[in-house]
Amino acid sequence: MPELMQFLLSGLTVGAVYALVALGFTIIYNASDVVNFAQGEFVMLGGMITVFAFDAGLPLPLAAAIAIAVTAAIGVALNKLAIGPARGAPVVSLIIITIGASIFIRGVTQLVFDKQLHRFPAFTGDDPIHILGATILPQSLWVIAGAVVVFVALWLFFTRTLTGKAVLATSNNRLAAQLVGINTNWVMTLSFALSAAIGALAGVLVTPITLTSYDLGIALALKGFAAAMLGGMGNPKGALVGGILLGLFEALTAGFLSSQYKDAVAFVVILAVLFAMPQGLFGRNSVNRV
Amino acid sequence: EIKIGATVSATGPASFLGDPEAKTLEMLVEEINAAGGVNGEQLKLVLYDDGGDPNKARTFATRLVEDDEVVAIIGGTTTGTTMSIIPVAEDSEVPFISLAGAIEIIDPVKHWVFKTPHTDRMACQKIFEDMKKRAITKIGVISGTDGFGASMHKQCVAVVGDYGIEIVADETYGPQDADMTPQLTNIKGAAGVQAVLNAGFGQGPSIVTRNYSQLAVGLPLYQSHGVASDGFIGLAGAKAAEGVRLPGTALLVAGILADGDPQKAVVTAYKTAYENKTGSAVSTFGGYAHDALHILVDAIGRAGSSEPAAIRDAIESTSGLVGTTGVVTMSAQDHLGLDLSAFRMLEIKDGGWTIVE
Amino acid sequence: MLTVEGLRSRYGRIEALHGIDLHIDSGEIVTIVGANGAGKTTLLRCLSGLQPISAGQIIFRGEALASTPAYKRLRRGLAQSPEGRQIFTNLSVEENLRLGAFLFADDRVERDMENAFQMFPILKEKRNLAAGGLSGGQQQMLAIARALMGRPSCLLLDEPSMGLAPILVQQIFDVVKSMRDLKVTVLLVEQNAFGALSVADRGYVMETGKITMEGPASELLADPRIREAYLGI
Amino acid sequence: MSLLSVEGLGIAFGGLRAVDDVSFSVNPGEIVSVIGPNGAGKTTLFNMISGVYMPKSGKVKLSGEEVTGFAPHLLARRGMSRTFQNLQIFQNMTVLENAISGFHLREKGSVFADLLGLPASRRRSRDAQAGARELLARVGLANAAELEAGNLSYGALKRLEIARALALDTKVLLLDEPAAGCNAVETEEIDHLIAEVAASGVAILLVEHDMKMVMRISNHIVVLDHGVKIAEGDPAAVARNPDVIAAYLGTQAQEASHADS
Amino acid sequence: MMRLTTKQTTLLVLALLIAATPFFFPSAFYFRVGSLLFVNGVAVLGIVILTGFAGQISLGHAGFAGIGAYASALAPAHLGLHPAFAAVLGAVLSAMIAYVVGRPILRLKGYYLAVASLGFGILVSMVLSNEAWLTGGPDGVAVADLGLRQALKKVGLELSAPQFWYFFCGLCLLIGAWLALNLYDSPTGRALRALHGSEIAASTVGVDVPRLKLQAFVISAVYASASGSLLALQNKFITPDVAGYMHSIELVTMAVLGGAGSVLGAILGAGILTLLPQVLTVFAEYEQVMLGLVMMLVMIFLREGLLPSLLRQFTGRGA
Ligand SMILES: Nc1ncnc2c1ncn2[C@@H]1O[C@H](COP(=O)(O)OP(=O)(O)OP(=O)(O)O)[C@@H](O)[C@H]1O
Ligand SMILES: Nc1ncnc2c1ncn2[C@@H]1O[C@H](COP(=O)(O)OP(=O)(O)OP(=O)(O)O)[C@@H](O)[C@H]1O
Ligand SMILES: [Mg+2]
Ligand SMILES: [Mg+2]
Repeated sequence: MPELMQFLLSGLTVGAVYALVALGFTIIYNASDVVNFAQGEFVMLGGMITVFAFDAGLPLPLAAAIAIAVTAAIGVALNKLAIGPARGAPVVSLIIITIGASIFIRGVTQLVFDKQLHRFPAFTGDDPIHILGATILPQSLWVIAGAVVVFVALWLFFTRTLTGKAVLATSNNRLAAQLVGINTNWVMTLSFALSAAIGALAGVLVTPITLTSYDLGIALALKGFAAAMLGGMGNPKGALVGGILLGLFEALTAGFLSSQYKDAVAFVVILAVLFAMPQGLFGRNSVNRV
Repeated sequence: EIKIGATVSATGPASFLGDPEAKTLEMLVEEINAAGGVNGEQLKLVLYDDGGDPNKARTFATRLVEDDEVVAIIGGTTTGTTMSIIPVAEDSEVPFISLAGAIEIIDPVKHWVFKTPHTDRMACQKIFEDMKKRAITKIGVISGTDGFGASMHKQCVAVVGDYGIEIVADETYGPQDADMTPQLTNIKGAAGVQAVLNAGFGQGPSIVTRNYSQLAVGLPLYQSHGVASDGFIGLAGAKAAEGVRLPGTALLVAGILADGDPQKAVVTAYKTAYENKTGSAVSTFGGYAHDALHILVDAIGRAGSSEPAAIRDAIESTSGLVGTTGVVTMSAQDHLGLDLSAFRMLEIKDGGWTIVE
Repeated sequence: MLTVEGLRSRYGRIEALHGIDLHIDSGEIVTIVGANGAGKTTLLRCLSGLQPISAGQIIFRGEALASTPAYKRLRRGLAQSPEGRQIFTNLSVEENLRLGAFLFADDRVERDMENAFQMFPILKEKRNLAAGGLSGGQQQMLAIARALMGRPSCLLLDEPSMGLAPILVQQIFDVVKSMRDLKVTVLLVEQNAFGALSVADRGYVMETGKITMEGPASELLADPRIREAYLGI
Repeated sequence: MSLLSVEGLGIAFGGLRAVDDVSFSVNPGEIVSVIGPNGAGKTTLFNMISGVYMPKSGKVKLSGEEVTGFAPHLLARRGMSRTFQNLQIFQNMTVLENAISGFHLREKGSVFADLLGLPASRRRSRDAQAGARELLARVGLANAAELEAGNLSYGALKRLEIARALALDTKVLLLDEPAAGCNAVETEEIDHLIAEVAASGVAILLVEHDMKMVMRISNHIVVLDHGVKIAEGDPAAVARNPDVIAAYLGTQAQEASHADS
Repeated sequence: MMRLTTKQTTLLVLALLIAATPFFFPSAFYFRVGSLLFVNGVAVLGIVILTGFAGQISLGHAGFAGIGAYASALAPAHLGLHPAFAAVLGAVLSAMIAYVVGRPILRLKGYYLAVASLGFGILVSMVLSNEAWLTGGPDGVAVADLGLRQALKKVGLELSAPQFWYFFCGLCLLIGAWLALNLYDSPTGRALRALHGSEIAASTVGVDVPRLKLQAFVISAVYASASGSLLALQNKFITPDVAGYMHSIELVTMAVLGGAGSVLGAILGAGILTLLPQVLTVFAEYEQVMLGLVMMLVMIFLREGLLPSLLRQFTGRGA
């Protein structure tokens, strides 16, 4: 059984990475119904900026804080300069804008930094922790903890605070949101800042495991997107569960079936789940009467 | 002015390889021009970034030939891009020096096509030779599913029998995967396994190495030439990378080469120039571009002409040219011109490279 | 209280309002009647800031509103129950009401909500259900209740009686009337011209983007042209 | 035989029995109205009859054939069409195209014919277009034909929906609050339209809160409250029914509607 | 009165552009870019039908391009089929797979459909790169020559390879556009646009919504497959990249950038994204930055896509 345990721990590690990325999607989605395809770039920026600040001699926590702040600012800029001006555009147009933004951010990053792979040391060393005959790196625990903390924070935000409700209201009916006095522009700014910050935090946490480079964002965004859809878009619970499940499917498939087709199996499972539950595991079934 | 064309994957999934190639080409052309050019003419480099997309590579190759009217093409960072450039070079009769690994590029020999890197088959052979010396007969293999990993995997499977070695576990990982412990757990659990070989490039091998140490597999780990750069040790972590062996070029160990080594001067010069110019460490891949350009320039010089056909013939008669990868001697039957001796078996010790033997 | 001067507004190339002048005094109930497509909804959207204006002025409590974004107009006291109801379908009934009082965080919110529930008991029954599941008429009640939660000094109602059962239509007009006691000014757009003119102080008639008649409600109610064109009598 | 008959139809949402054991029938040329307070289950009833919701119990029969839970397009083929309380307009099309869509069943042929633009396909399109223009004229939207549907006012959209529903070779027409958002005069025009359609032999099921209209044109009225049928009969009888007055009409409304008629 | 319909105008403009621009080509390379544009255009037309008309998003259409491409590569080698028939076989295969996959997938909506189709595309590209014994793996496989160019030579029409593929792909694009334009204004096209507007209303007027969506999916898959075949045949070499999700996203971007609901617009979008990388080579390092910038700016200022937005402004001022 230590093999199974190892597969599970591996799945949990990778799953937590996906979950963190997926959680980043939820806020912007909840505020605007847009899946922000630049979310992976936020993760990448979190990692890259930390790397370069750290290499420049800053202590790691400070480097990470700077990375998160800068990325949040970039998120706000993205909203102000690109998403905001396109207000009222069809959702597909907004998606293309976010894809354009992701290409743009990638391009700038490769100019400002470089195209190499990077990594900074794990927060609490590399000595594996033994659990039931299997091992896990301490950094994985950081990632898992990060995912759980972000999840709890988001869950509280959306269920317990009026601001959280204002975010939901903005995506549900922007017009009505304005009528009840919600400054929808501000909501969007807030959402982008939070999403970007969560993305950057994810980047800070996962870089010691996944390494980082200017083009790391695409793959992560794709997996995070898939995880979010599996769980049900917009629901923090879905993002967390979807991410972890996706990681577990991959690890178990790689362990027991075929490492070549592990991504394929993961997608087949997603397809099967969506077939039975078209809104994902926890997606809200929006009621629209006719 | 002599126009030389290049299309490399400076961005995209193979930018790890293509970026140093692009930088090397730019740097060397500048260097050569500063030193008076070739045959009294200045070189002009037309460089495109195909992003690793074979379709784009073909378009750029067409552009180089038809629009820029270059006399030769360097490039094709990956096997995929190379293979789609080949028809263009053959059709329009322009010599083409590829920077990709697969043996199919030059076997069978194509009239206009050459390449500088060792074939991945040679890397396999070098590794298996070393394993044989250590009396290893059962190994586990883990490879990336990208072109590099898959192609090397295929070649290794093809030649492994020649060395009396058996593959008892065979696993893969995606190029962007974050954790390979399940695959390594399976390899570790395979009956009788004595060593593990990882064919791959990019972040995969670093993560494999880290996971390998996390799982305390405790068997010799071989990496491919795909990770042959100083960066690898930093990414994998010196502790995890300790004892990892891989077939590398002289370039990686420029500092510790014996003084009499024929390559010492060339690799030291290139390494110093590159690192001064770009501020980042040299990698084997930049070395491929270095060699390609030097082969080309040497050929143009000997041909005394910048006619594509003349250049091609001169490339084919390259002899004893000292490059970073090895000493190149081509012939009509051999458009690579390297043998196994060009590879050195390296081992990571105390966070640095050492030469085994 | 509210003065509109020479208001024009367009959808792309097509002008929907060709210079509207009207005024509402504080505490007054004013109604606008007009045929389909006359521009009533467009006018209300201009007032609440959802629709850009191309010329003219809106002066509300002595201040020009033209450049005030929609979300700030509620702060000034202008609330709207819009056409098409525009409720938050994915949120619960209670959340809809709470968002109606988004600007306030005092005890009065709870009291206002109780009042709303008293006015429309069905909303209380459904308070925890998604608003999107409500019947058409229930959604209409929610839209009106939500507008009231914003504590308006001036209430813009776009066809509030639409889709309501007769018993409730009467109640809605009673609610409108009761606004008079609360010193809330009301601008009421209604297809039920009879009902609207019955409760209003004054009325305007709108035709194809222009005001064509105005006067005290009782006079309009008696005007044969109106009786023929809008009351069907 | 009645054209449409509903037997013991019921459905629940969560714990709420939105419609419970409702039965009635509609004959050709007849106008049957369903009235009841807000949330009584009228729209839900429509949704079950027209195949949007799957009933939990009971049967829907169309010309004697049981069609319970059939998909809407199968019902459309059998001659049922409807309008919606919450407008369902094809916003991305012109007014004319919206109306042409109503003729879908008549104009549709093979996809290949459409892809290749065969004369047959074009002829069918032309015929449908002619029919659609006629219908638009009938509901007073002839001038708006080329506009994008999204640009119409609410009342105009309401009429566009009716036009679209009339396009089919309809045998049973379900109208959910067709006069909402229309003033008394406009309502009367819709009245005439409905009466005309009924006179041509179509069975009409109508939900409407405008009592003047309902009383004027219905042959038969079914009253729902809390999902249950509480009364049924001809307009005069229903209007006098104390349960109906208490639950739905209200005393004042009663007076008002007498006062101005 | 001589008044051309939108359909005739579009086809005429397109045909003129294809025929006339070669007179301005300074070198054969431009034929290559032109033919790539047409190849992309063909695939994008499929997206127009699926996304522009029917409103269904697919992020997996490159999967069908991959099937078309590999059919052209493998059927001649393994089945001895003529490449032209291999392309047809690819289209048939794509249609069949689309039919099977489309049924479950198309029940999903919006982003859920997007992720499901994305998964499908990834599955295809994975099979193509993992089953190396058949497909040559990630490094790709060579494709047989179509032979049409040689045949033309026999009748005295001598064309260089880029020239031949330019006109051949141009012709294919014209045919594709003609079909798509026919569809737009046909009963089926209207029904597709209707279900885009409201599925419920569409079904109450008799539209068999699931079936029609499936038809659109199959048709668009055939377009993608044809595009893949053309690419494989002209490159004579194909790698699994053709089926990769980047290619899928690129196709959707082309369509939306130019205007997903408009045939000419989408082709314009294909043109821009095909030409842009060639133009941007002068910016070398800044290429990505510029590409991202262009995408954002177009969508911000011309939100319905280039062509529809420009037309709207144009007619807006004209009237
Ligand atoms: N979004 C829009 N785009 C373009 N034109 C519009 C739009 N909305 C309304 N219009 C046009 O503006 C005019 C006024 O419409 P409006 O909705 O204000 O009328 P209304 O008086 O509220 O009618 P109703 O009683 O039917 O609701 C109409 O001619 C309508 O066609
Ligand atoms: N999809 C649904 N989800 C939850 N509740 C529903 C749903 N559909 C209907 N209901 C409930 O069923 C009841 C009946 O609703 P329905 O829309 O049929 O009423 P109605 O008679 O048409 O009312 P109105 O006159 O206001 O349109 C309501 O209480 C409503 O909340
Ligand atoms: Mg209105
Ligand atoms: Mg209803």
